[in-house]
Amino acid sequence: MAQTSFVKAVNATLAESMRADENVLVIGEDVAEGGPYTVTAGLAEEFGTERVINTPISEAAICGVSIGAAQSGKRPVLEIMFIDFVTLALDQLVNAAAKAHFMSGGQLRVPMVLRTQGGAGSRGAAQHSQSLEAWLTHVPGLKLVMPSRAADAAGLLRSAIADPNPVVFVEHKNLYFRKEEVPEDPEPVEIGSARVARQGSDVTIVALSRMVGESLAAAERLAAGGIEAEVIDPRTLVPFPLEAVLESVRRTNRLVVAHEAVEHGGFGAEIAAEVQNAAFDDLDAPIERVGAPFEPVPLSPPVEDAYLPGADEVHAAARATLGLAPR
Amino acid sequence: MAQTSFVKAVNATLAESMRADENVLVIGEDVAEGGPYTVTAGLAEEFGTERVINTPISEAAICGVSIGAAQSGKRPVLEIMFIDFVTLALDQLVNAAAKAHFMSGGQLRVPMVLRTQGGAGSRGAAQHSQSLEAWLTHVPGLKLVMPSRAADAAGLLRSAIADPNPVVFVEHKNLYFRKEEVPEDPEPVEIGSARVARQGSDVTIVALSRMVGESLAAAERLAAGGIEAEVIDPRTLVPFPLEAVLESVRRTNRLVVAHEAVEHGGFGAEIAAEVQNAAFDDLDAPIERVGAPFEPVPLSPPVEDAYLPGADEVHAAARATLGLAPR
Amino acid sequence: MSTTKTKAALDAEGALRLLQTMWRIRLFEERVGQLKRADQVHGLIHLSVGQEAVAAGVCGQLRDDDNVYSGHRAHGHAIAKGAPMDRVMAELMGREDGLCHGLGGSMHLVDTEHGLMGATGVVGGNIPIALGSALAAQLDGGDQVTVVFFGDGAVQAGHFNETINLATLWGLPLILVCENNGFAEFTPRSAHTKVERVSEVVAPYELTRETVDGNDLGAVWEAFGRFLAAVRKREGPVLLECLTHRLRGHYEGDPAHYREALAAEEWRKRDPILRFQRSAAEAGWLDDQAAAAVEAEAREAVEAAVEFGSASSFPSPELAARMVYAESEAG
Amino acid sequence: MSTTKTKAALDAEGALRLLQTMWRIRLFEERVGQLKRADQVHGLIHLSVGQEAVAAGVCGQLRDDDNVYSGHRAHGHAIAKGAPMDRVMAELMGREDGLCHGLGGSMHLVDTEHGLMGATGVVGGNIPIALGSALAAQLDGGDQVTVVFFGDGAVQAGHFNETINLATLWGLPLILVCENNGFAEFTPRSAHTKVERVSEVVAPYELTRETVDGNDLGAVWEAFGRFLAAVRKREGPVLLECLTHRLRGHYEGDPAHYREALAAEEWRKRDPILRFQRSAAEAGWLDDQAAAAVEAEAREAVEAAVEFGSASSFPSPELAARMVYAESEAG
Ligand SMILES: Cc1ncc(C[n+]2csc(CCOP(=O)(O)OP(=O)(O)O)c2C)c(N)n1
Ligand SMILES: Cc1ncc(C[n+]2csc(CCOP(=O)(O)OP(=O)(O)O)c2C)c(N)n1
Ligand SMILES: [Mg+2]
Ligand SMILES: [Mg+2]
Repeated sequence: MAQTSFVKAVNATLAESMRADENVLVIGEDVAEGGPYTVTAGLAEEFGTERVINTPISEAAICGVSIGAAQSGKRPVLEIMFIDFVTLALDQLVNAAAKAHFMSGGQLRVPMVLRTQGGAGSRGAAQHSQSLEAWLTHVPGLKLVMPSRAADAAGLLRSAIADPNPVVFVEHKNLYFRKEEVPEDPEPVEIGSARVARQGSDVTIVALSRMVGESLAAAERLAAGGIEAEVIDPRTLVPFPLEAVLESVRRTNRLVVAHEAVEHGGFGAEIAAEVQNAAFDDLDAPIERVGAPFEPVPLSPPVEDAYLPGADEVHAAARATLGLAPR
Repeated sequence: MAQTSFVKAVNATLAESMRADENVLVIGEDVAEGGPYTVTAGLAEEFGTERVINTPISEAAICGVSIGAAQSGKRPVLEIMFIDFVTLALDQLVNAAAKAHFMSGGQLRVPMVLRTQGGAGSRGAAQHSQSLEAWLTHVPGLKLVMPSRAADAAGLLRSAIADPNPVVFVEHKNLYFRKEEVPEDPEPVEIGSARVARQGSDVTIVALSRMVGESLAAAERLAAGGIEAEVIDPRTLVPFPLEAVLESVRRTNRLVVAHEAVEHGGFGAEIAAEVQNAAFDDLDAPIERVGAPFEPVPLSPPVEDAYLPGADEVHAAARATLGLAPR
Repeated sequence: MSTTKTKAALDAEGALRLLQTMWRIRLFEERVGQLKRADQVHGLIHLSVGQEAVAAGVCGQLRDDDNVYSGHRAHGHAIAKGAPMDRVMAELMGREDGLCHGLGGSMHLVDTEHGLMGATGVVGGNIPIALGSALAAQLDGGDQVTVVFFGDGAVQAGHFNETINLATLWGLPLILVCENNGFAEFTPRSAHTKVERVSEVVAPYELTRETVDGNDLGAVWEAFGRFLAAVRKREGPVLLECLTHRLRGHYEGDPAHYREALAAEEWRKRDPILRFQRSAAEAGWLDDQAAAAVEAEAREAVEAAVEFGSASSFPSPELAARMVYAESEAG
Repeated sequence: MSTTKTKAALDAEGALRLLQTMWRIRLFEERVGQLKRADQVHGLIHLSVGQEAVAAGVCGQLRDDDNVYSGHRAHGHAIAKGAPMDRVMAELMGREDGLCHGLGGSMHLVDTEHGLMGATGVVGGNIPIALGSALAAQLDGGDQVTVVFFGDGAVQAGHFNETINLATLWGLPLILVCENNGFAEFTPRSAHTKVERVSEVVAPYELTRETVDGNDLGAVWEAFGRFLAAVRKREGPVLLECLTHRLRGHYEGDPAHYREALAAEEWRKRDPILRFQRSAAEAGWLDDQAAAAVEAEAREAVEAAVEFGSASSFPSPELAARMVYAESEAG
């Protein structure tokens, strides 16, 4: 095992991929400078600015450029600095990248990765803190992964770069710099494979990205109260590993779904809708969802802290599935 | 009662609103020419091109222009010709229009309406047929209405133009030209109010836009089989009239949610997630969702016809909630 | 079409081939117009009748390994780039033997074998994508170029300027071909911008640019030939603006109340096909008989395409379901 | 600030007021830098130290009923437009008495009472929105103008060109003020475009444009004054490019490895405040004593703002919840 961080794991995987395949390119704003979070630091020095390409502030065009390069055999890894600005590239991503293979009757391939980061908690305010992954789970032709720890980030990024389809890779800014242990040479993680982060028999908690850690913390507190929660990190939203969730719910008969995104219209709704349909008779309680309230992200620290879903909300939701009051 | 069509109802309401308030503007590509579906026909002739403003193909900028005009006291009704191209205006809509009131601590108001049309069935293929409303239900600060008939279109458009917040008004191209009856002087329809399109006691069908008609057709067939379906048209997705749905489900104990959008990640998931949570003990069967498969919209007519959800799928889903095989 | 990779100046043989291309496009599209009214081709159909000289003059000088991207008015570009007319027709009919198995349609024609990398229904949407293809070509070395066709309406879309800036910043082998027919849907260019010429819009970026009479095949051929040679030599991106005229409505079914149709007399003067036949005759490259033969051959080919398309079966929903995601190639 | 609506040429009184504005911005922001390190102001903080002459020279000639939009580097614009410094500070601190009740923060300053219609964290995002405000002004009649501030990095974003095209097409009363500090985050302008001057990028659109030394308050004042008079007369949109220098990192905390800091000596030459004090002294408008007094007064005002902000309480989650949707005004 080696010590690393989420940022270092992504950085190292990008470097390995570029060493292994000269068709891999890194494209984005300030990427040759490492970007604001040092995710791409050192790549330009090793691979040159021909393959680590700084761009102007032109999100739509650089997404199109990545699509075209991918259609001509390159494997671009595009960085959109904040997921909030994916809004500017969405026509290219949704109308072109996601549909090119289908519309061409299978002739075109778009083996690109769109890396971006989202999430609140660092006082980024309303335009630098959003979690918008749910939109992209509604777009046939895209795959979407959302790792919660360094090892999965490395393994999933490898698989994403190798994938012949456009893959959206969603990072969380507040996971970047924590110290983590990873295997010396991380295996690729299969896209679409879930991970059981904690085993338990009383309630299943499906959590995304930052909420995996929050859910594990909640699980410890629940355990202190005699409740054993199973925490599942699906890691991939599209294609979603439903079977892993169902298998667990059939044992626990209770489900909490937790993400940081606004609850209303979030991906937790899809998970809840699928599970209630596939495991109706197994459920002993309503599926509880944990997510942000239907508000933009506020700047003011105490208001943002109150806004952000965390271990407390997961803890209360899990207790609710057992008919217990929050505590 | 007067004979009209969806297109004529929207057109007449725009004209009335412009007569009633000189701050109302119509902005969009070819709007002074009436647009491809004649929705804005005749407005330039009556109100002049100062208020019925043709624009170049600049979706991002014209959305921004509408936001700025609204912040300075105008009431722009922006047309984005196809909802597929809202992707180009999404930064402005999501990062600016939806958040301006909040980020300014209540100082700014954005009383604009974004009119657009979506939906498949007319061989528009993958880039001119999408149903993307679900994205916008995930954005705090926006309201979203999606009428299924001329009378509601007129009434909701009136309310949308009068609303001090940005309202997205989603039309369906295949509802435009049907002959319909409407009251001579349609009342405003309150945003957030559902309509019971058909009463029934055996199963509740919540349907959006074009699927309301399909669901009524399915209900007739179900009735022939002795099953009485209640069909509810929420008309508004944000804010969603949950109570009306719950009230019905408490009586029928069964729910089908039907929309044309891709099922995965669609708004039906949100409805299902909320209802299973709020009415868990009232549900005698899993909530069934009807939506499009996880594929782009194909051109080929028989393939598109197979792709499109319709009365058959609603019929089968309703029977499924009663434990009956499709028929 | 690879046979011409060496040709620069026009000769009798080249002229004949270009005339063939133009007649095929013209008759193909007139037939498509009829089929649309008969509901045998599907979706939003945009014809380029009157604009054939641009497709022919440009694609006639490209190789199969040069990539072409187009927009919503793409039939001519596809045919000129070498896409089999029968498979284009089958695509418009939504048939399994169509270029894209009937899943894409008129605005999404793709034939990678002939370097037709895609059309799009998003105005200007393929301009940055074409730049990405040019970036790949640059990195791969060689002298491959990428051409993107777009209309005057696309120039007011932000992604156009973003792409021009990037293309010049990176000096990529991209040839931008604007078919300026003076209209975007129902509104004239004057309602979209104060900058009349597209070649003027890009002036600040110092890329080689030129505006030619797009109904004059000779002029298109000559200017594009020069540009092509420069881009093959990696002298950076170029923009060719072709002034032309869309004879028909914006889409099939467009009542076109927003403009006056050209007088037939006036049109005969401007028609790129008749004009080219006149000048080719003057140049002694072909006579009326030869021209008539070309037209007749094209008419037969179009009819054969209609038969081919009509005989082809519709794809299955299962085929569509399999086309959403690409499978990894083994190895 | 409404007191100056008539002033065109600078005089002693005007000079003093502008110097006050610049010192307030400078000292406010230097203090904000300290507070950021002490974690008392929050979020992404972008300071305009070194660029004060632009904010002062532009906003100093505007009225409260002229609208201003800004970007992510907005403190100077807000203060110069008349937003109370204490409420700006409270906003950065996330307090209820902040301009936006602490919900918006540094990149989202709004003070409608003084015509500060909004900053934004989306580069260039407010450019089309400002045009909409100019459209409203045009329709309402009168001589109100809208000013939008943006950086050189915003010029490569598609919405910039889309907006320039619309502004010139419709001839709206919009004043585009670009603060060209030569950098976008960590990369120089040369890595973003081949077009060095922003005023050149808009050349095809034939709007009045000019590039001035943005560190020379007199030059900014003079050029903007001319432009303002023209736009009040509805002579169409204009663009003023102010060449300037961002003395600090892109954001507070930026190690700024990507460029060499200016030598202190060199900076003293360029510093817009010291430069203006020198020229104002030459003009006999003020002496060192007066200048020192202005600086001292500003320093006190900044400290008062810090006290005001620190004394203000944080907003409640309930307040935030009430701010998502506007209520219809009765009647
Ligand atoms: C982004 C986008 N906005 C609007 C449309 C609707 N639309 C289709 S074609 C067209 C006009 C295009 O004009 P131009 O680029 O000049 O091409 P032409 O039709 O003249 O060949 C418009 C507005 C679209 N397809 N895409
Ligand atoms: C649309 C968008 N893309 C990227 C960013 C990240 N970002 C913030 S500031 C900035 C550079 C802006 O440079 P410039 O416009 O010159 O303003 P300056 O910082 O120099 O004042 C970037 C890329 C953003 N905020 N918005
Ligand atoms: Mg045109
Ligand atoms: Mg800058």
